[in-house]
Amino acid sequence: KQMMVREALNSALDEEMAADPRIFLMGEEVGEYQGAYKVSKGLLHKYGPDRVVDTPITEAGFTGLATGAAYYGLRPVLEFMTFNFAMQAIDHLINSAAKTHYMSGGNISVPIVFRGPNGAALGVGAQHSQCYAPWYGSVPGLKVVAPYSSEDARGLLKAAIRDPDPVVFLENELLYGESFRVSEEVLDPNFTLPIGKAKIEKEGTDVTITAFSRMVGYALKAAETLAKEDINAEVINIRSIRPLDRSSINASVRKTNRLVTVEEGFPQHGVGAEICASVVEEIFEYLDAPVERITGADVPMPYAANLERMALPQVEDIVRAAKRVCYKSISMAAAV
Amino acid sequence: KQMMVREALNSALDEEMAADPRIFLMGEEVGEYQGAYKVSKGLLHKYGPDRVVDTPITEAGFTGLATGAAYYGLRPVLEFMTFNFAMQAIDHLINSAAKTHYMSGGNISVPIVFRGPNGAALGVGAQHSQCYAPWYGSVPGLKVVAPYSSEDARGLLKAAIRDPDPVVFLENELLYGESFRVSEEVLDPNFTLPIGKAKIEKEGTDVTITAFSRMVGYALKAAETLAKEDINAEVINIRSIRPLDRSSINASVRKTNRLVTVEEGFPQHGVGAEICASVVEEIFEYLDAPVERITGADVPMPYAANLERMALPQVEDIVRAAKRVCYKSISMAAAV
Amino acid sequence: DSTATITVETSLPFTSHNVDPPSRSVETSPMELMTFFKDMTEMRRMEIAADSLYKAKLIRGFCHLYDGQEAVAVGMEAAITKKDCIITAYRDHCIFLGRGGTLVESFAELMGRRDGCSRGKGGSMHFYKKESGFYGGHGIVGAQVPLGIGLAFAQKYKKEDYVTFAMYGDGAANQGQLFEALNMAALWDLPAILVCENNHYGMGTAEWRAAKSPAYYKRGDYVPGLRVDGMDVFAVKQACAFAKQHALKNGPIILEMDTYRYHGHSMSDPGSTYRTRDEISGVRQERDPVERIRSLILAHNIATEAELKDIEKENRKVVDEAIAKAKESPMPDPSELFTNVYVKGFGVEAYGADRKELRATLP
Amino acid sequence: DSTATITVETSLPFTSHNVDPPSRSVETSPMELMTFFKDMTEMRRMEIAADSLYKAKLIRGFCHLYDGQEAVAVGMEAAITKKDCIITAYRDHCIFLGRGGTLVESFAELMGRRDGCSRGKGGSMHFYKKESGFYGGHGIVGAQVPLGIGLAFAQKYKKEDYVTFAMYGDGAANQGQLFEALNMAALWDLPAILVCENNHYGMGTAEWRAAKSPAYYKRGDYVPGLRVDGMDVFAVKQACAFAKQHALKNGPIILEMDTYRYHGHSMSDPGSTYRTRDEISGVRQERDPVERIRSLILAHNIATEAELKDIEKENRKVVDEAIAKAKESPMPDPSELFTNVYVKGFGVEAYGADRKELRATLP
Ligand SMILES: Cc1ncc(C[n+]2csc(CCOP(=O)(O)OP(=O)(O)O)c2C)c(N)n1
Ligand SMILES: Cc1ncc(C[n+]2csc(CCOP(=O)(O)OP(=O)(O)O)c2C)c(N)n1
Ligand SMILES: [Mg+2]
Ligand SMILES: [Mg+2]
Repeated sequence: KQMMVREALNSALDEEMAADPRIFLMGEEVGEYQGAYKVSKGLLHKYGPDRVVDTPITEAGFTGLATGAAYYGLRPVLEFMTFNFAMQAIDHLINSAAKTHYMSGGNISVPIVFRGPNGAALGVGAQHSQCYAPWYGSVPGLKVVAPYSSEDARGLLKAAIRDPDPVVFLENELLYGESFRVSEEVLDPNFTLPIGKAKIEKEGTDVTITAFSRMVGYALKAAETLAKEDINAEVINIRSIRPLDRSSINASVRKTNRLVTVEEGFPQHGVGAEICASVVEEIFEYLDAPVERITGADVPMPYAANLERMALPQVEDIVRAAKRVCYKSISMAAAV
Repeated sequence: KQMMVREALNSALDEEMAADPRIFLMGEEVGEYQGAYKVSKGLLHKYGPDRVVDTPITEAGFTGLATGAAYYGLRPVLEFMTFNFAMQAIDHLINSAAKTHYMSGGNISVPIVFRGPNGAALGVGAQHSQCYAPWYGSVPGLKVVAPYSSEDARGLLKAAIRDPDPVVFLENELLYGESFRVSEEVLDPNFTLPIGKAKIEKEGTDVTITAFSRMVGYALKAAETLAKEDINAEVINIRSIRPLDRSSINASVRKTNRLVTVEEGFPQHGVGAEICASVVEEIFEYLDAPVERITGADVPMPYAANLERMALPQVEDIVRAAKRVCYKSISMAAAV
Repeated sequence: DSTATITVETSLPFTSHNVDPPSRSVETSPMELMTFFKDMTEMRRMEIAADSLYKAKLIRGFCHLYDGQEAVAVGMEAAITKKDCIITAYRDHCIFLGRGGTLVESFAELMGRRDGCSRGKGGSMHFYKKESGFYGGHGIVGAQVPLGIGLAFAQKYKKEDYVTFAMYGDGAANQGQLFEALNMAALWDLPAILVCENNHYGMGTAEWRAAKSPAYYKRGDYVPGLRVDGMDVFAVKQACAFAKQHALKNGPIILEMDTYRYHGHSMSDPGSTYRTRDEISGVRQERDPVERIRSLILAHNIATEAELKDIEKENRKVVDEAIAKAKESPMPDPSELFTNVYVKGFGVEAYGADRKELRATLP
Repeated sequence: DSTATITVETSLPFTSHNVDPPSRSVETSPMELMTFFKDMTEMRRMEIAADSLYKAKLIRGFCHLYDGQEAVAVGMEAAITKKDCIITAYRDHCIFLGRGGTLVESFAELMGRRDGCSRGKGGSMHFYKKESGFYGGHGIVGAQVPLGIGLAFAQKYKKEDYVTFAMYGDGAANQGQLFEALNMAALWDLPAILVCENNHYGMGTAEWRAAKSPAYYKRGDYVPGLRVDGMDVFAVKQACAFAKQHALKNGPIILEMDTYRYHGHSMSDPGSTYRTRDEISGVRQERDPVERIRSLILAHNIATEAELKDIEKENRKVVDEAIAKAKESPMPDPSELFTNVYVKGFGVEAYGADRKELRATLP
């Protein structure tokens, strides 16, 4: 069966809300408008305004509010229209949600999910395009996941909602409308995916490519191209930014001896940097070539279509980097 | 001459304010209280309440306000009582300050300095101890510096204030009271340090240790200990997190073939991860041992003195890591 | 005589909070009436054309149109100078035009071209024109309000007799940073006017679903306010002139402009699920700001119906020409990816997606 | 008869905003009076002892003391139950005590010991006791207010007849998130009481230097409010009982408690640069909450001066014993570094500063 990511998220929300009355959905336009991206379609009708709560445009306020409700034992699912707007509320995610279980010596737990689209959409400019995976992923006390496919979306969202800790759930606007094959197992109401585990999307032997969210699709396309040139790439869908599944990555690199990391966000202090550092620390001796990072360009996101394309990783960038690590041929940097 | 970091900052502010009437200092308790950590001592008296402005405890509001004043052509120096509180205002640092020059195609520039203590102090717990160097350092449009010594503090603050772009200036509470020798040159009102350049604090041949802010002192102490065991460490004071002085780091590692990075902040997606990834990308073939990261522990900062000590890098951690990369002897991980 | 004084009455009295309201009688002239008509119809034409360009996929991403709200932009400009500052949110095309921006710069920006006011790098939400006192064009709801208070802070700091108009929507009116900024503006007597464009919806949320007290002109509590018919360009002009004087003397004031957007929130919102078509057509028929001026011009025999139609025809031509010109403008040069990151880039290297393939020295 | 009804008059009338104030007559009993005396003097003793421990370097970091403000904590508890929730900022020791926390848990936490209420991991600013409705202990100014509104949201969601008291200072009262939270509380009729402990200074900033309108009970605008003499435990009790009823029926209300802190802002602030010593001693002499109760007890012949002194002596002993016990409590086990990061750690590895030396499997 084919299922869109939007449906996968919607069905996960629906099933979890049906199963546990402590769960409520809150955010801007989640109710009457059916969600800015229609992820919550039909839920207001089904669960009523007490459990599907439209908020004013006051991110700091409603994030604090939802976090307080989680202290009390409810299980809020908080939608940010995009994660860019969560910056207004980031103090609550970090200081009120992530750190409280620790600071209270376990007295208070914070079972809450923060979800919404993260990273670049198309043509939305610098203020609406940032990827927050590295920031949230750096904070102990948070769990951070980033689904790619419908299977990921369903399995990880259900896991996140059932999890007793604060989970940051990073969606991608451009994936909402993408369809993926899903198995019967995935459709089961009890289906969940383990937080903290990566998925080998495609096995391979020559080079490991790590990616998350939309970039997994790009990595898979790159792998197809590479296959034509007899390079058998292994593609790892990271799925969980924190905890990071270091052992799966290590296992893959032990086999391929080569690593390319892919992400849409800014390069410095990114997920790729962490993966590279982690591999170097743990299995340095297995690396036959320098690790390569493919990332968003180190500039605010431009609006113009040609510049925007240059600012985001493209399949050919991944292909090029993979070839480089396989052949160890370092091309000249082109100046623009 | 000896000079405390506090004095170095104070004199830099004073001299720059004397030289340019567009500069004003704003923040909580910067005026009548003389600064929560007395960095702005005497400035209210000298420059009056129009130029030394005490604010209400409304970080989002006054950060937006100062950023708007910078749009208009003033040169605000905005003090956060600590950078933990800047999270309430981080949207303005990122979306209103860092990205505006780019989004406006150069129409608007944002000459502003965001400064204040960053990272851990002592005994202040999880909400008051975070290091934000990796977050701000990831954002194009920002410049991010972190002084260690009085020379750094003076030279970098003066450079930051004169810079036409938004600069995040990360101080350290525990350094304010530390004294350093300063040369005549440093005391000159025209003394500035270049943003984007690291400083070799101590030359060496056997291992490169990178650090910033308070950790530079730890790295230097570690180097002393290492010297006794005939390991000649080179200590690099990063100074500028963004732009990162990759070429100085590369030059050092080309010489020593070994690298240990040190920082107080959370490990994942940290400055050490970036430095490691950058070195691996650029001069992989020069590395004779895996890069080692010494970082804050991957937990919220605990209050109890014994746990807090475990949560922060200690000199002996740096020494141990440096020895490991020099002798390639990997000790067993101790489970606690 | 095109400069003869005509006195018109505002459509409604002003409702005020903690301040004596200005008079309902507004002075104007045939020339001003004609200018208002021309400016408002041109703005409207621009937005309608943007709608088409969006549908033709020549404009991408978010695009928020201003048609219905033109009287606010035009009336405000009539009361102030380009030394006064304006800052607004993402619904910024017509504010930019009002500040003296051109149609070509607008359309080129909307299409991401080199001749755009932000050189194609900002897009619909990020228009600026600092040299005429326009500070953007901001995409984060509420953020422009403290920024605007900061402009007012700078005006006062420099001892200039100018003021800043910080514009925001009814949805934004609940943002905490607005209350933080207002407190500082009042505490420090800053020459700031908060202009709440109440078009009664924040995206799909009706004002009363988002605010316990949708009387936005009163939401400043200790800060005075006026409710203004934002569909009446003369009420807007009168209120803005009054507010400027007030702000220079007494510090901040709030103007709530009762207005309406005809389009959906952005181009991805049909704009008809959360309000009735009757509501929209009712406003169009009874309160349209352009039609109000048309009637006034005709009533005062300043121009004939045909002459007004000619102006609208001319607008169409001017807009089409601007679009044609904008389309001729090339995409930004690829090197622009790395310009304007900093004013002073220190010559450091910055990276593209594949740093071994694409890197540049920052200017 | 220790339960006989005594009627006392509050020191001052309540000043109200958008609501009819409660009566000034408050019912009490000899027993309650004695309890108030005991509780307030014990709190004060605890804070004085914390001062000494801080100076002896047994308490580290930030430490904010509550002496002077005891009537707020004690009066509030007298009006509510442990099913009602309280949340406050960093000045939290006495709130914790009021909720039933022990002296040993407090001192052990202050000294970072295993028996601390947060197992030594929170410190002075982060006390909690969820099982008695105390939700901390928050270090970020203002943050606890939306969190508290969230507790009230949950109480209403679960259809319980309990309320939440969210406490904040006069400095915090300008925070935007407070206005955001208040709007939602009012919009959704949440059973929330905002308690502004106005001690007239936010750190070194006098209220009027930080707020254009320091009438905090009115700052809710459309939300009703009461100004209460926070140095009078009966006024506090009366106001809190009234507010609880109000909140359950009508939604949020603000209580501004006019109070005073004797100590500096925190232990690093001498507390005498921004206010005069005369001001402090004036409050001590004329408004001290403990002395008010002492006089009442003596006036009603409930106990003798000597008996009250004995209680204070006993407090001293109890506090000293608690400190001794807390000092015996060991530091947390090193393994605690890695506990409570998550409820469910998935058994992943977490790292110490040197990850090759110290790593642990998260429980
Ligand atoms: C902080 C933040 N939250 C959410 C959004 C998404 N968003 C963009 S516009 C908008 C509605 C704003 O409504 P209003 O303030 O009334 O202005 P209008 O669009 O009606 O002009 C929303 C929710 C945003 N841009 N920023
Ligand atoms: C967001 C934030 N900004 C600044 C601080 C530093 N700070 C801690 S307490 C305080 C003063 C608060 O005063 P008030 O709200 O009146 O409470 P009081 O201390 O008087 O009880 C400040 C500025 C902080 N903790 N959080
Ligand atoms: Mg609106
Ligand atoms: Mg106070």
